Amino acid sequence: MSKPIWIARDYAACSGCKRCEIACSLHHEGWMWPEASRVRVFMPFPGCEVPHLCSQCNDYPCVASCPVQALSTDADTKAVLVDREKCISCGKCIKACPGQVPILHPGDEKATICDLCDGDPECVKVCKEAGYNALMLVEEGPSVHRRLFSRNPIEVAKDLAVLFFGEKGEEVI
Amino acid sequence: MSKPIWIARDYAACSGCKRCEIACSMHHEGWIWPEASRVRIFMPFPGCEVPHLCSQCNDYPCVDSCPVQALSTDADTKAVLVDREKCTECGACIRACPGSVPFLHPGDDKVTICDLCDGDPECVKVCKEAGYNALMLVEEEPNVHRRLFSRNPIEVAKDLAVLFFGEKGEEVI
Amino acid sequence: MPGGYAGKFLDIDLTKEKVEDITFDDETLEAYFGGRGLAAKILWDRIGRKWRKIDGLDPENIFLALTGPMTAIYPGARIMCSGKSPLSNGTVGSTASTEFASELKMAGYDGVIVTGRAEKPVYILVTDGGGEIRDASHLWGKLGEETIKLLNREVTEELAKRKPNIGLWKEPGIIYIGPAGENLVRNAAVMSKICHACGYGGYGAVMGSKNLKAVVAKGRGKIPAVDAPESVKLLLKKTHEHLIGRTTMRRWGTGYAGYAVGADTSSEPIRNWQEEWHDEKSMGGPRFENRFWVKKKWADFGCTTNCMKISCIKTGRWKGDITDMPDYELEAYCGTNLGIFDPGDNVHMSAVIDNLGHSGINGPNTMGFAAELYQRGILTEKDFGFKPTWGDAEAMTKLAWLIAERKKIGRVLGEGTYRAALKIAKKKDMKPEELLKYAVHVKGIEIGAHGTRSDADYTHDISYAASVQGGDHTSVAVDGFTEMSAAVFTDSAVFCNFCFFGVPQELVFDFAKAVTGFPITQESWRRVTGPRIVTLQRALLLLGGPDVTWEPVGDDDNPPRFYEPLPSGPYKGSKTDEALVKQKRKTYFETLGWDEKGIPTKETLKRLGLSDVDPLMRKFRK
Amino acid sequence: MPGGYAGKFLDIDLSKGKISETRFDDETLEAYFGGRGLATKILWDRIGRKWARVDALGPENLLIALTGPMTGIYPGGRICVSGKSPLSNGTVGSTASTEFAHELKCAGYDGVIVSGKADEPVYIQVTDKGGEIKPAGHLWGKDSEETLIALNREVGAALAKRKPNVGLWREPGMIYIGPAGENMVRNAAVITKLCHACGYGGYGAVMGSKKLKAIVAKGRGRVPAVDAPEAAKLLWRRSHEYLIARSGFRRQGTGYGGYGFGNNTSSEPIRNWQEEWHDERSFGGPMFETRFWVKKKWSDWNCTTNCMKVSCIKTGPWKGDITDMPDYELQSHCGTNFGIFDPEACIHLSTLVDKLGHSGINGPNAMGFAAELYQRGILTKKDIGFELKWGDPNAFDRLMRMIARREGIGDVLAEGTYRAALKIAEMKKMKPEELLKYAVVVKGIEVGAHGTRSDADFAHDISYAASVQGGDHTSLADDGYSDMSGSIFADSGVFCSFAYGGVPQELVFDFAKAITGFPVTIESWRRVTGPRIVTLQKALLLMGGPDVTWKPIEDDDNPPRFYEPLPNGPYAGKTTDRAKVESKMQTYFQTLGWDERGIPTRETLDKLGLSDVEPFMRKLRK
Repeated sequence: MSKPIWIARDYAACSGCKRCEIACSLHHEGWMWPEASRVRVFMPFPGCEVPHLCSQCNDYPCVASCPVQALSTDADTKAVLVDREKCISCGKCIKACPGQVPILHPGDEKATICDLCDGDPECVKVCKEAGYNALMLVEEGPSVHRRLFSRNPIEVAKDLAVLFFGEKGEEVI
Repeated sequence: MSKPIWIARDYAACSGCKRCEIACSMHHEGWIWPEASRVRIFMPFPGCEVPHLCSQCNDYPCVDSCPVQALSTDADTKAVLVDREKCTECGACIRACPGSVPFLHPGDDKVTICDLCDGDPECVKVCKEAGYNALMLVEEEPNVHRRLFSRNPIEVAKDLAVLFFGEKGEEVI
Repeated sequence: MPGGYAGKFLDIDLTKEKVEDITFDDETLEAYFGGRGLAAKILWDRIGRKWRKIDGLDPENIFLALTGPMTAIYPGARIMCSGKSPLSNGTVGSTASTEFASELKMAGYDGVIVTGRAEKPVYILVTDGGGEIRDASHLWGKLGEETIKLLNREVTEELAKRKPNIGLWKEPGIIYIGPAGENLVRNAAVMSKICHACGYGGYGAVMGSKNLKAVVAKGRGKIPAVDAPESVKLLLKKTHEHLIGRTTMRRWGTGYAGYAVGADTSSEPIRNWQEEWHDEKSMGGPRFENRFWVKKKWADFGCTTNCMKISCIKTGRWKGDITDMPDYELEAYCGTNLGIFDPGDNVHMSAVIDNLGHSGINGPNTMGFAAELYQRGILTEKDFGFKPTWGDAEAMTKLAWLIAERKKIGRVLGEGTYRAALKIAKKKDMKPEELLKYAVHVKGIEIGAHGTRSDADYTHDISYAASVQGGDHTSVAVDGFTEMSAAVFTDSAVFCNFCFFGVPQELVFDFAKAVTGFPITQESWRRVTGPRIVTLQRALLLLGGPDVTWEPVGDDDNPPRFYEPLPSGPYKGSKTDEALVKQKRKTYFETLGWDEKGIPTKETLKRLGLSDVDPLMRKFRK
Repeated sequence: MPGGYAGKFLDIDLSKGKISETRFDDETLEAYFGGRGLATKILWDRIGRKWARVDALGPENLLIALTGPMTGIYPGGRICVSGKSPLSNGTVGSTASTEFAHELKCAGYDGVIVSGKADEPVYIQVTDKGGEIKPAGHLWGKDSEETLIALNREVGAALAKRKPNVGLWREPGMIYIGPAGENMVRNAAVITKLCHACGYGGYGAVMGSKKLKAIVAKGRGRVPAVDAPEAAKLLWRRSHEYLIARSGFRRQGTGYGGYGFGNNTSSEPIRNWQEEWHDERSFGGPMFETRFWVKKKWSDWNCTTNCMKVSCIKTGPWKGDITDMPDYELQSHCGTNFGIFDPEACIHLSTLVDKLGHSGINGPNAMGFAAELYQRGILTKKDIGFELKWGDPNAFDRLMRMIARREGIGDVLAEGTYRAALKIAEMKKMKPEELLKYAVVVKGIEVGAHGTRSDADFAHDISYAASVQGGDHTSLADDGYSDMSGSIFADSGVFCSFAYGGVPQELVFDFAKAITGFPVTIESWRRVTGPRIVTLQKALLLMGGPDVTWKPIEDDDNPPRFYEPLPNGPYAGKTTDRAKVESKMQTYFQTLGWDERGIPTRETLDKLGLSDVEPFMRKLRK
């Protein structure tokens, strides 16, 4: 995989089936492990599902924030790569991320971030297979838009709630 | 094409591009002729686009209503077929149709109804190609739901307006 | 007859209430194609010789709504509106995507030519049966949404009455004006589909000056036959494949640019162009998309680019406001340019501007201009009746209404940014240049939302300065050669330039040839047809008048502000290079065969078949 | 340890406030699998011997929430809630799709077993750290929507405080009750995700009787390992391929049934089953879809069937009501069964029924029963407080609230249709059978929305009459053989039966084998495991008590109404064939090794390893 890629998202199209979490953890953890999945579907209110994953900000604040240079970007895909050996589980990257996307792995407590599966993301495949296309693979270089997607999922869900439910949406989350 | 088919519709997904009209008239009329297209996109208010086409009611009121038996159903696809020789342009089928789907052809004034392109509808192909899937081909026997889709498009658009715009939707059409 | 044309045009004199069909010979069609080109030709033939004496808002002016041979055949059907512009006193080919275009052709007409002035408000109804002038008193004063609703009902009922037995009548295609056009706001737009506008040129005001509320078309005929149907069908398929391949454009349209053009290329108008850079993430596409986009794939007749998305405000004080996206231009002009960085406020302002029939670019340019004068204390709360402070959507809404209804300061601002500057100078007895330095326009046409100072956007030094359509960002000057086969071509063939980009030009010109049968090529447009159209537009622009005529070269320049250094952002300090402007403008004139003052030479006019224009150019040369 | 199990169960005594962990040996797990099967076994072991004396709403009853080995792994993760049913006095395995199920497993627990009764309202929180009992005084009285919102905030914040540095905490999974459960409405449901419910059995009332408002689970561990991971992964993919192929069902869910079952198969409850056919096109799927479906593909964890669609009312008095679709069961029970054929009213009542924590099927069945009594003048305006007219949404809105709060007549109807009938008979000094003939229940369990009279639907003669779960339409009796590998298996493997249909049974059983490592086959479930579970359920059902005990064979019958002829529609005149019921009932008993009165024989009990049940069956035999 040589081209830079990105996972575009259409939150309103997410069914909430969370197969992306299953596919992701099957690939990275060898078995189903939703909390270790690099993409996690938040659902602060039923119907308002938000796939939450790294959006590869073009300025990579997480990479810059790491005190031990455990984070780097993939030359091809431009994904954020974590050197688990170096990671000291300090959580600085989580704080630096505008959307608090990274997590400390529930197993080894190491920072865990979407690595785009070396260019062929499992989450996108299962989402597309099911015809949701809430997650879409696009071949495009980093752009300023990326950082806009790195946003607290509760905030995103609040917007979705209004889109779906109108005024009622203001109350439910 | 031997199986009975039906064109399922997702009104909310219609972009209003009207390529279905173009594809349909290209196939049936040899050239772009929206008003002669068997599927017509109604747009009583911008944004509320409604693909209006025969929904093959399982009780085929149009067929019954024809005083000269110009209408019949295709043994394979179950589409309504018009015998243009017999048609007297009386409009009885239009009145019999719960959604007033048939219309008199702008060219020869003969009644015109979707014939499902012998099982491979052009409208569905272009809609799918563009990724809208507002029109979807499904292989299924006629059933009672069909007649529910045969509904005045203005009424359908009023519902869409409320779905999209909430209370404001009550006013715009 | 060449392919793609319906073959006849409606010629309507509102004063005499005379309606007739006219045609143009094949030579004229080949020479000017349609839309923008043919409009310039019609204007020259009919009123060119008394051009200077005619005001854009006089009954003598002509309102033109033309399609082109490719309209409704090539993806992205558009209508092109033109006439003598009440802003530039030249001509502008102003286009918008709308089913009005396809319906017009299906009714058997390539265009509508309207002269004179109706005594009371009217609208024109075009059907297969021809054109009719109908009373519009009940529509006068109505906002865009209401106008669409009433006309859809009224016309479909009327048509169903005439032909009741054929089945359901589908709603017609409509272009119309809002209160802004009715009240002759000089930069008012011709509207369609609530939020689509022929914005540049001020033709909403021209319609208003003729008491013409709307033109409505409903046809039941075929789209006109083409010269080579089989190749056209194949080319159409291929073209759509190219358009469908543009995933990002289809997903986002230009709705994500409100952040990027500011944060990335530093070329977004902020507070009347005092700045062009911002990092307001709240103006990001996702915020619009997640909260407001109720339809994410919206398109017009025969288009698969679906760059439009429908926005609706569901809650709060502006509940029920509906518009598209807004697209980048309105994110900028109804947002950042007014100091507004809240998506909801931005959607609201766009909806207000469209509903009032302002041009979403030009109207708010004037509003921004006024707000800066208020900021500088030149205009005061007294002039407005409220405080038009940056970012105050409530106040900006009032201002939009004030201008549309020509009340208080709105009387003056309704003249467009350039003329308003002069009038305010007089009012406050200041020197014109003291105000003109805040007026961001070129030859009376307010500038689109792409600055030239950072030089990082697609607009540069002479993009506006040398353009015959002034500030029009859809028709920028490049080198007098390449743009001739681009905007000048698409505006004359009349289809959406978003369906032009992303498709190989060679393919598009083969398409044009297959449709019309004319021996046209990219080259012929770059060397002959394009230059012919632009040169004729240039001549009429130079003639100008009656209230304003432009100084050759002197007025072929950028607004003063574009020569001020950018105050902030990564391009801080950079500004438009004056030397470069001078030099490139010179080459531009040369390439087009104009003299150093930009006056078309005798030889050029002769070569382009415009010899009859020469007498009027001669006096400029000495 | 067998695969698919987390390995431990939470054992919580609310009276003592004691929390411990329980394990079951592999033999028990293999013999009863999980969910419905294991719940029955636990109930028998712990309270089986005093069964007839245990009041379902007393502290000695158990509230059991179990997953199964396949939960979270096989598509369509569900939770199975059970206990002694306050309706049938037997047991029901009541399931609902919810993220609570896999969260529980990821926290390391296969299930939660709750005994005793808290003094004050509490909720149970399960995390990787174990279980905790938390005060719920502030939640008591809240409807299910408010409860969900409050718990998401409260628990989310609490967990984030505990481990702040790991990144964002995601909302937990939860099951909870509304006011109906709190007030021990006998047929109240256990609710989850706003509109999903463990409806049959009345376990909402059991939770209420224990002052248990909710159980919340959040786990960070992996889904339990399986016996043959590689096979499981392949089977997981394959089963999803089958589900994804079900285009019609994915597009419409059961949301089109409100018209289809009435019009097509004449088996939809209308006005408390007085009719089962209608042709109300206003009540068709498209009318729900175009106006109300804001999300057309809605799923739970690991499901691609996405049969659910999120509905929202945008305007009018019920603006802001949110529910799914409604699905067919609620379209009928909150619609046609009330004589309501207006989609908007149906969505409102569905939303309300869920909010109040009624079971969407059983609650409205009792309400329809009351409405018929009103129609017949048995209940009067004085009894009810207002006119309970068919088709009046506001009347049923009021009644729903009255029952949930046990106000007035609501206090009687809150006992469920069967007991309400007896109480009203007493009230009105009438013979029980005079009222029971209007009660559409089987062994205290109100019947699902699929009538048997037309014989055209999937419910037939003995479907309900012979079922150990009475009126439960998700667990119909068939031939005592094929049904054993159907719902009984799905309810014990604990996954959604909609994710079961459409996938070849062979594949599902290979999946079960790959997960657990048990030698399970369709055959073993049809001959041994299934019968074991059903026979034990039957035994407990026969013991019944304390307030009601069912007469063998006599009470194994359909409600009287199912023997009245259908009044209209294509199947007018048709009714359930009594002779067929009797003959098929005998074969059913024989197949399962029960005697002619449906009492398990000694040999059968020995064969199924249930010899310890024999003493209790013996006294029933003579």
